[in-house]
Amino acid sequence: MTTATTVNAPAKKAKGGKFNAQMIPTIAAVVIFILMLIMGQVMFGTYFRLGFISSLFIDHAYLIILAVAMTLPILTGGIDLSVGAIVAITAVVGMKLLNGGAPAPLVLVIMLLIGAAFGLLAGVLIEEFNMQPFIATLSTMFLARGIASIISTDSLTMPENNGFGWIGGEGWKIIDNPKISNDLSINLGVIIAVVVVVFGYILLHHTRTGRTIYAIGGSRSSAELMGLPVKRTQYVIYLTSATLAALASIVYTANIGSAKNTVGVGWELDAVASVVIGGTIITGGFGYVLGSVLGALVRSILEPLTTDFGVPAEAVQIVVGIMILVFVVLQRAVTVLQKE
Amino acid sequence: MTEKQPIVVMKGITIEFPGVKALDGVDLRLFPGEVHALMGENGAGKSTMIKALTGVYKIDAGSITVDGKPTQLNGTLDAQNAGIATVYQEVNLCTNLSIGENVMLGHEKRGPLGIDWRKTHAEARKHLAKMGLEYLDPRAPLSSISIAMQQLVAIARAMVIDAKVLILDEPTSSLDANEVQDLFEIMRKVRDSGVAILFVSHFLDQIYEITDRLTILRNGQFIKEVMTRETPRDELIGMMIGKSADELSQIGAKKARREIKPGEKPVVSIRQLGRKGQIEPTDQDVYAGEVVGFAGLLGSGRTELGRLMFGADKPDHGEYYLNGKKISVDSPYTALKNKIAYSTENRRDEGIIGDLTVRQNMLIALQATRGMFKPIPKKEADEIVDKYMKELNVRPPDPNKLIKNLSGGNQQKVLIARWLAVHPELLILDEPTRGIDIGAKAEIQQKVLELAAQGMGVVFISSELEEVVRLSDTITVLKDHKKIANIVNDDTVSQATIVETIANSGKEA
Amino acid sequence: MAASDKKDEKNGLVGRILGNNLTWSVVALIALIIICTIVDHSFLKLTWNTNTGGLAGPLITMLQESARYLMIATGMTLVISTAGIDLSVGSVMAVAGATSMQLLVGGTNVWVAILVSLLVGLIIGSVNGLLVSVLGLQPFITTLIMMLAGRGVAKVITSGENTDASQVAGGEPLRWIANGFILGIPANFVIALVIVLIVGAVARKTAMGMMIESVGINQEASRMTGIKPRKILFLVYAISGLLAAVAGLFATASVMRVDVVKTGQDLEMYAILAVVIGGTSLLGGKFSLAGSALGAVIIAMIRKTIITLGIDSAATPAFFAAVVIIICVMQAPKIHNLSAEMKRKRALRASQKAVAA
Amino acid sequence: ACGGSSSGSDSSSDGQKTVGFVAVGPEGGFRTANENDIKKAFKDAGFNLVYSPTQNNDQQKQIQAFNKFVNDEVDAIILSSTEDKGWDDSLKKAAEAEIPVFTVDRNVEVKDATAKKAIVSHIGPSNEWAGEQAAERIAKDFPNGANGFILEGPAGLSVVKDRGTGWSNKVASNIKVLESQSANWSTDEAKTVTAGLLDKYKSQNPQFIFAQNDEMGIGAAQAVDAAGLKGKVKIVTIDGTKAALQKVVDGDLDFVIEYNPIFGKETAQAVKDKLDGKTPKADIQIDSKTFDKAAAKEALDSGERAY
Ligand SMILES: Nc1ncnc2c1ncn2[C@@H]1O[C@H](COP(=O)(O)OP(=O)(O)OP(=O)(O)O)[C@@H](O)[C@H]1O
Ligand SMILES: Nc1ncnc2c1ncn2[C@@H]1O[C@H](COP(=O)(O)OP(=O)(O)OP(=O)(O)O)[C@@H](O)[C@H]1O
Ligand SMILES: [Mg+2]
Ligand SMILES: [Mg+2]
Repeated sequence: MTTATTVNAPAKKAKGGKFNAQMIPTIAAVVIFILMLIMGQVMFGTYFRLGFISSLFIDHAYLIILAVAMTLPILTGGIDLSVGAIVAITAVVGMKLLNGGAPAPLVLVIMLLIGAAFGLLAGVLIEEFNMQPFIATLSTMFLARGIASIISTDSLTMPENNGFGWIGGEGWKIIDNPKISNDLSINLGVIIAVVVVVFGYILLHHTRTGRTIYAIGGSRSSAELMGLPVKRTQYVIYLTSATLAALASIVYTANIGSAKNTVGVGWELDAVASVVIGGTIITGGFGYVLGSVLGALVRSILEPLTTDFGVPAEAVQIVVGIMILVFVVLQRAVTVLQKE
Repeated sequence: MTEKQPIVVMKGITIEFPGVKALDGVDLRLFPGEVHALMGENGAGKSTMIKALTGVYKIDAGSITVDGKPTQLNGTLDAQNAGIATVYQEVNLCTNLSIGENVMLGHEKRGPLGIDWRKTHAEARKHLAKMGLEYLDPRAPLSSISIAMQQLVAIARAMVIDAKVLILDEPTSSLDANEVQDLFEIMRKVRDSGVAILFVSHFLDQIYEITDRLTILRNGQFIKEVMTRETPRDELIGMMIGKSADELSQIGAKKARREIKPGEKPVVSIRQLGRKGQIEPTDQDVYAGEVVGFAGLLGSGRTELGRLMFGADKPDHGEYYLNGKKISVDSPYTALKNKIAYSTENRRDEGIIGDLTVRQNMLIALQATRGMFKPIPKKEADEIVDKYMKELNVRPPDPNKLIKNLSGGNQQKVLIARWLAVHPELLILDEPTRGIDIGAKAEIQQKVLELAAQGMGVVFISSELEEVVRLSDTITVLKDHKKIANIVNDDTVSQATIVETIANSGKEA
Repeated sequence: MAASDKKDEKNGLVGRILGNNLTWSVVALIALIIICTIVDHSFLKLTWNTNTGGLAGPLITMLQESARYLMIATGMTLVISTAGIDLSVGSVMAVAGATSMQLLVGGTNVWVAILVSLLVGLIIGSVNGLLVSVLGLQPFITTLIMMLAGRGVAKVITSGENTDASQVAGGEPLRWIANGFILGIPANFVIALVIVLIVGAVARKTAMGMMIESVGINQEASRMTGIKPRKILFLVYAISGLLAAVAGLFATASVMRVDVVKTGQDLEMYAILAVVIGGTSLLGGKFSLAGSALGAVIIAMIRKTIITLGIDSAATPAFFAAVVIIICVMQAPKIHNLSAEMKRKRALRASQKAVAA
Repeated sequence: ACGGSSSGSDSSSDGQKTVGFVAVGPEGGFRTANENDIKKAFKDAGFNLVYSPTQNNDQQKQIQAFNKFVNDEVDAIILSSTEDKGWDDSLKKAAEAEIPVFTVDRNVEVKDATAKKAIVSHIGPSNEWAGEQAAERIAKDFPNGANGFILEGPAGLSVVKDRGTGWSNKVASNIKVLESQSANWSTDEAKTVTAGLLDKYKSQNPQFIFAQNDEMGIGAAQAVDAAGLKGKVKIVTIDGTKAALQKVVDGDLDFVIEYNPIFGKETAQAVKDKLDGKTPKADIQIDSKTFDKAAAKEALDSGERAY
């Protein structure tokens, strides 16, 4: 019942001519996310628990940030494969510094600067040396991960009283029930993620830089001929995505209190999956930050569902793959139907 | 009388591409309050000159002075900042964005919270209205309007910056007469406000109507700068093509009428062929050796009908007969298999395959009909390429150049060669003469007549009523995605007849 | 920028050689070999190994390893040429390897096992092809899904084990494919080379290559010329799957053991790098199989160099990145046009002075 | 003792007890054997085991799974962690929810006092011990000293470090490691790496290879064989899979140190004890064996090896 009404609504609107067809995939993501929650709740009874919701956000604040970061390059038809590795290198350096007694604010700044440095490098490779974003960021990914391992392959923990951990940690209990599974809590990491989302939204929809990003995604050569600052925008994109990756690193390490060179392997792909599930087209030009956030949530809820359904271990990846596929196919179908 | 000071002076501009000197020491002066035309054949270097002035290409020699200051232009942004606004020959907008945004990109109105969309769209509406496009919704996606309208949007965009220099590279090639008049109206207004306008067009009538001064290029060389009203037409043509105008005798050739004998079967005949939202079910016959012209206003559905007959869009209604036999045409492949070819009006997106060579572009359709694993023998391929390079006078005459590096007109010739190579029984030409210089246009028109004389059925779609009337045996008139008349083109028919037909049916409906 | 298209031809032959992407790849390859030879003086030495009946030496093991890269890079080249990408090749290697090992252990005839593995690769490739061509899904995301799911399929096939077929009696032919020698040269390298040549010949002697490029350059225009883009897209993904299966056989037969997690891991990235080093643009269009083959050998050589230099395993990704960045930067038009650009600037200054005077 | 009656009656009050298993995932060799054994043991013991694997050894997905189990209010959590640090917050939550946690295979390091309380027992063999055994074996094989290589797992995993630490603790001074290279746990890569190392250090007459797992040892053995050095280069590996034991019997490998994955029963027992109100031992060390040729043959012939 619910399905029918929610899916029909946009279609009706579309006939009115006002509705923007580009938003359909994103709306599909919202609907499916809600359906998945409902399904989880009905079958297993734990998905509406405040504790579940809280940890969905707290544990995935980093992924939400990465998804926003990844949205920028993907909107231009590029990609940033280095985000996972940047999380690793900034985390390792950050922990090293903290253990060396550096004050937390300084550490935060240095971590962000390291991220920015890799973004700048990617930007230079892409804009000055005509490397394709895929290859340029693949290179910076190898580079960042390599340097991270050179610095340390140890599992590093934060020292006590570091002035850093409060970013993650338990945060605040908004609703404190006797049972932890009914507590609604939030931590600074989640707030940072929300701020990043708002930042991404404003950047993309209310600044000229943001509109240039969409224009580049539509046609780079047209954007250039229109006299838009394409080159500068490209730098902004890769600088932003890398810096946000560093921010994700801060949130993540603060949350678990330790770091390591192997952190973040494959996260770039999770981020890409989130962005795509959220309705952004991988070839650029169409998409929304809010979609990516939903994509990240959908992506995050896949694992609990496979666990609860008792999917055999060997098949988990297949099932996760198929679920993403179903998503993409569904979106495609909706888009095609819309066009007709 | 005080001599006006030029706002732009380009001196000795030279630009080289691998193997071609596209420009060789060309001079150009633009004066405020004047419309200046760059004249020359296809490939003469007009667009290249414009791109030098807008910072798209870096110049290899020469100097550019804007407002008396020597200027280095390292990109379009520099040009824009120097007060130069440009509408390029190919539409360069972003189809993924809304119409209004395309107009305002980079100049959005800002409020305290970043871009203020309400104001921005209002501003866009204002600029669109200047172009007579007040009925467009600035929030609608650009992809929802036709290329011609996109061209107008691009011009609206150029008006957004307070330009000292406005460059229009062939803005009229896809506009109909009314729209051209509207455009000229605006150009005059802009000119009178003291802006220097650089204008390119292959229509001499338009040149004489709107321009004050001409610079003539030939083969990348500067020929002469003259005042328009002091230069008679044939002298101008002579300077452009380096031959006297008499030699262009074939201009104005008129088709010898092809009488359809009673009982004769058409090559192609469609019955109630249509597609929802694009073209209403339509009947149409094309006989061997007949030229059928499609006439209609912009957006009347001529292209849609052509595409449907080629299977570029799948028809959802009606039947298709080839030489009396029922066939099904649901893809370009099946159309080509049935010897039906279609040359698109959207050369850049649906025509050329930019990174392939001229030779490959010519052969690819023939190859596709033969199948992937039956390559055309080298000898045969050489012959075909040789033949059409010569016959259509493609320049530069090097089949191994990438087609994207050819000038627009020459790309068009290569595309026509591509379709001729498959020896179609029905050839649908959608705006084949758009953006083509007078010489080449005559050549193409001549070619159409020749093909018909050899027995090919031709559908000729053009926004220039003049050539439709001159070349066609019958004229199909479309309006609002519907065929409204089938006119046998005898001596009583003139452009006025067609215009009237369109207007009248509007009243009835 | 369009200006970057403007290569300088005045420099003639030297300019053309310097401007050629392949040149820099060859230079990189030679440089790596020189570095290795400096560190290990016997790097270039070839000896005859009576034990295996073939040549032996660092270069030979390098060629042996390069065989699998050759295979996936070839498939990847065709896919990339259509403006697509195939991220699933590594997983397909694992699936094909798992299939063959599992079948061998189950007592299947070795030739049947080989054929079935190839078929499995072809099928996965075809599924990619169908999703991309018929459903019109984006290649990146489609093959990303297949990369995830493929690994899972490999695990399902072996029930999560690393199936070992080294004890199976009938596995000799498969073992030979990966470890044997033909006229002293590693058999897998010879086989890979032959396959590359066949693919190259088919692509260039028929119209396949041109049609693939055409679809990659402008799909809609290609459709309008009567090419069936769907067929072409399907074809390239199917080929890529099949060749990845061959690579999977090379990788598993080498040790007669599949490792469900490690076999083919990250190799899609290596394949893409090989293709790009070889001069094929990720944006699609013109492709160079020879370039990709060279790229594949370079990848193998980089890995060999890492071992030879004894680079700390922690530092290997960084070294890898450094080499790739250097190669790609050297290929950049900006570098090629450096001298021409300087000449242009000088001429421009001169002419401006003349104007001023 | 006052917990009274048998565990069966206890759990029957609201049906089965649910245990969450935060696992690594089926990655072949040790891991698959280990996790299958645990799953089977808990099933046999009448538990409802909810299994949640991660990907790419990603700790983040494990943390997510752990927190989910806390929210699901399972009766106990088994944690087979990919990393030994970073669990404080999650364990604190478990402590607050009074869910007992049992770490298996890898122990975790906890600073926080509340978090520490959540962990009831650790069950598993010792990686350091295994590394020590390798060093001792090489010392025994080459009392007069020797040169050789170490093949490591991916840089940064704590197993790799622990096995390395064990080796360093016990390695004899006359044993010289020419080079340590990572072969990423992979047979195939180990073969390539070993072939390269054998080429490079030909002049220094390498005599041993310590491969940190069976997979890599098997690959190394093939490279050694191809170089015609079978028997001359002694290979020691850790894990003890059947394939590796077979290679010991065949003479391809010299010595295999078991890293015993079979401790499902012990784990299930510990969980049961805890839920029954007993206090299981805090550190339940699982014994592992070592196999030379004779022992390997015996073990294989007995047909009892599960993996
Ligand atoms: N990027 C390029 N690379 C190589 N050659 C080029 C390039 N752009 C243009 N040319 C060549 O430069 C010459 C001038 O082209 P240009 O586009 O300026 O002609 P045009 O006068 O605008 O012609 P048209 O009327 O057809 O638009 C042509 O010979 C063309 O082939
Ligand atoms: N005035 C208009 N308002 C809205 N949409 C229009 C208008 N004119 C054209 N279009 C769009 O363009 C399409 C018509 O295509 P097109 O303009 O190519 O037809 P045509 O008759 O071939 O004209 P031409 O070839 O001169 O552009 C219509 O489907 C419609 O979507
Ligand atoms: Mg032009
Ligand atoms: Mg049209």
